[in-house]
Order: sequence, then C-alpha cells, then structure tokens
Amino acid sequence: MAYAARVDNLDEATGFVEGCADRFGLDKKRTFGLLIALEEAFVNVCHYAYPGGEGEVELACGGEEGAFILEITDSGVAFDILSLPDPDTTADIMERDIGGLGVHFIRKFTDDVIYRREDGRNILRMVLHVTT
Amino acid sequence: MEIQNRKENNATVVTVTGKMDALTAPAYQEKMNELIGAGETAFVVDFESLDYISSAGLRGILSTAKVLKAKGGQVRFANVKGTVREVFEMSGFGSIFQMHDSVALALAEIG
Amino acid sequence: MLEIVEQQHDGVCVASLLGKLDADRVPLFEEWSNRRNDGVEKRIILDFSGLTYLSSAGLRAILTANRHAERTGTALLFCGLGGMTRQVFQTAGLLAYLPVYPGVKEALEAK
Amino acid sequence: MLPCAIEIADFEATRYARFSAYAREAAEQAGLPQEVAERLELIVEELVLNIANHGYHGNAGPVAMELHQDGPGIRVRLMDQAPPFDPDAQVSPDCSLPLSERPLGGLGIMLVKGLSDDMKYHRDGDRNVLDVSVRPRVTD
Repeated sequence: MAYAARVDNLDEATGFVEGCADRFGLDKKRTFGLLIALEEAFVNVCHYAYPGGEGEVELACGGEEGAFILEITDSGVAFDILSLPDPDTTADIMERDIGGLGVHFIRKFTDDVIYRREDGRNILRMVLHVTT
Repeated sequence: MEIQNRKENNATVVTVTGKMDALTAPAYQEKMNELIGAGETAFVVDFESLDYISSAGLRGILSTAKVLKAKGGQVRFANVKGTVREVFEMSGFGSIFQMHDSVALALAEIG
Repeated sequence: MLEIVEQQHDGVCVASLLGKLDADRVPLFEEWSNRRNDGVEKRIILDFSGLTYLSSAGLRAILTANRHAERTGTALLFCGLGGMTRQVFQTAGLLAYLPVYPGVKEALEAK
Repeated sequence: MLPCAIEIADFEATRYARFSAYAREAAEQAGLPQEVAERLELIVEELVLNIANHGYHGNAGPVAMELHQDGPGIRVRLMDQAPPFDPDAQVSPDCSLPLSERPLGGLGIMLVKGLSDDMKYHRDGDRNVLDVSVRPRVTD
C-alpha cells in the first residue's frame, strides 16, 4: 500500500495496518502498540524523508512463522531512525526534551526492529512475535 | 478526537475523547494555550475516554505543561488507564505528572 | 429514540410518533412512510402528541411523505402538535398549509 | 458548568448529537428552563449539520462550540473552518408558496432564525464565528 508522505494520510495508513493486524489475529493490546510504532515511523518519513519535495511511503504487512511483520519503505534521504538515542525519561518537567519519544516507542512496542538501506530506499522492518 | 472543557470551582476540567495522535494533538495544544491565554491556571485533564496516545500527544501535553509551569499554574491527570497509562509510564510521564483515579480526587487536590 | 405506533380508529389508521424525529431517526420515519403511503389507506392521522423533538431533517421527511401521499391518494392529517413541535411547524410556516387538528378526536371527525 | 466548550477535530454529520445533546445537557445543568434547553438543542443540531453538509461538503472538518451564560438565557458560539457562510444573511424559503412548490432546502436556517433570539456572524481569519442567543420565551 503506497501513500503520499503527508501526515494527513495517517488515518488511512493506520486503518490499513489495523485491518492487516486484525486479519492476522494480533491481539488488541499488541495492535495498539503496533499502531503507535507505525505512527512514529510514518510521521518521521513525512517530516524528514523528502525535504522540500513530495514522495511516497509504502506499507507492507505480512505474517511469518508466528510473527507479524510490518515494513515501512521510503525513497527519501538515507536515515536510520534507530540511530537516535532514547530520551532521558527521568528528567524533570522543565528539563524534559520534547523530542525523542518516537523512536523510544518504536523500540518498546516491537520485538525486533531492523533498518536497512536498499536500492536508494529506507526500509524499516518491525516484527511482533505472537507467542510472547 | 474530541475536546470538552468546563469550569468546576477553581479549575478547568478538560476531557479528551478518542485518539491523540500526530493529526489531532495540535488541537489539544491549541485549546490548552487558548485557555491558558485566557488566564486559566489550574487544569484537570480527564483521559477516561482517551483510547490512543502517541509521542505527538505526549509532546502536546509536555509543551503545554511547560507553558503552564512557567506561569505558576498546574495540570493534573485523571483516569489515565490501560494502554494510555502504559505509554505514560513508559515515557517517564508517570513520575513528572500527578495522576488521580477520578476527576473529583484531582479537583480535591487543587482545592 | 423514535417509535411509530399504529392503531385503527373507526377504520382510520392513527400513527402516533413517540420520541424524537431528528436527522438520526429520519430513515426510520421514511421507511415507515414508504411502506404505509401505498394508496391503500384513504387517510392516515399522524399524532404528534408524543413527539418531543422535531428538526428540519424531520420536517423535510414529513413534507416529502406528504407529497408522496398526495400522489398515491392518501390524505395525511396532523394532530397533537404542542410546545416544541408546534413552534417548529409555525416557524416553518406550515400551520396554514397542512391539515392540522388539535387532537385525534378532531382529526377523526374532519371531513 | 458554564462556561463550557466542546470541539471535534474531525467532525462529520453523523456525530451531530455530540454537540446538540451536549448543549442541551449544559443548559439543563445550568438550571435554564426546559423550553430554552429544547430550542438550543434544535438550533445546534441545525447549525452543525449545516456546517458538515454544506460547509465541509460531507468531509470531516474541525468544529468547536462554546456555551456561555447570558443573563436568563444562554449564548452559543460555533466556530468552523469552512468557506465563509453567514446563516443570518440567508433568505428564508417563500412561505406563501403552496406546499408542493416549496423547496425543501433552507428549512434548517429558517428554524434557527425563528427559534433563536439573537444571531451575530463574523469571519475571524479562516474561521466562521457565529454567536446565537437563546432566551426564555413566554409561549402561548
């Protein structure tokens, strides 16, 4: 499924992935986490992948050996969101940095997350095991 | 997402329903800034009917809390439950914000 | 909630509308009127005394039903308008154009 | 309870009762007469449906409503980001026409005008702002 990389397509994107997760039989709680991880990655592509231009973000869902897989692909500038550090979640309110939570959620809500650069494209693969 | 606000004694109760995500979080921020701009300083945010929150929502919460704190105001949260609570705890919001089991208990703390 | 209760009075169908006729309930009313306005009944009395709420969507449905009834040769008579529903009829300028009677009794006696 | 407000970021016609029922409840809780609460509910239904169906042409869009005490009555403010539209400037359908010739459109705004006691529209940047007052009436 391909979408123009714009935040206003977020609803359609989450709707698509929610449908896939439902058909796969992912439980409600895990689906909730998956949708958060998706949103974080999707919005990141919308904001940073195509500076000054328009581009696409592609979503592919699938099941593999007891795991639900979501791949988020864009052909924008090379960027590995996983290279970002986790935020300091213990700092007090005024010191808390407003950014950085997105990648934290991607890590927390998936079992495995792998970034690769292939043929000029960024591919972020999220894996959720069903038995865990 | 739907936002309601009402005046209760000395505080403004803000109820958020639905999803607080990258699309809708700006509306929360806008509403809160408008109320803060109008001179409101004590808030109880009721998440009873909130069923989704992402980092965009948390950013909205954090940035309005900062504005409020700079003005000497306060915000408390009521009915933060289920996965929304999990997200709060996971991001350390559980320790920087006051959470209460009901709006009434939160209002009682404000006095 | 909208309920349409039908009774026969001296061979005339009296349909009492109970509850609210707003945009949400219009389909229910339309379904009923399409089924009922089939030309079999010579006359149908719509009793509004149990109707607590009527919006323009409801009014449009009533006017559409009336046009439909005219074509199939059924006469629609209206009665029991009070409070809110009377104000709505009046504001829309319908009191002078539709056969409106105080109660079921008067509507039954009408020629 | 008053003042109070509600806003929906992605409002669609099917959810109009979120506004109309909310308005009625707020009016009742504020201790206003039943007949004011009833008229308010209808006025709000008509106005928000108009915004959804004509302002946003059936697409989702932001709508916000504020309710304020207004002496013995209540004042409702509705805000949307649809193209400029002033309900007060609309011409009501011609009520002297026989029923079969009368257009079915325009009834909603006509009801709003008839059931409200004051109506003021202004455009604020990209927003329509409509203030409507509903005051107790002596009914016959």
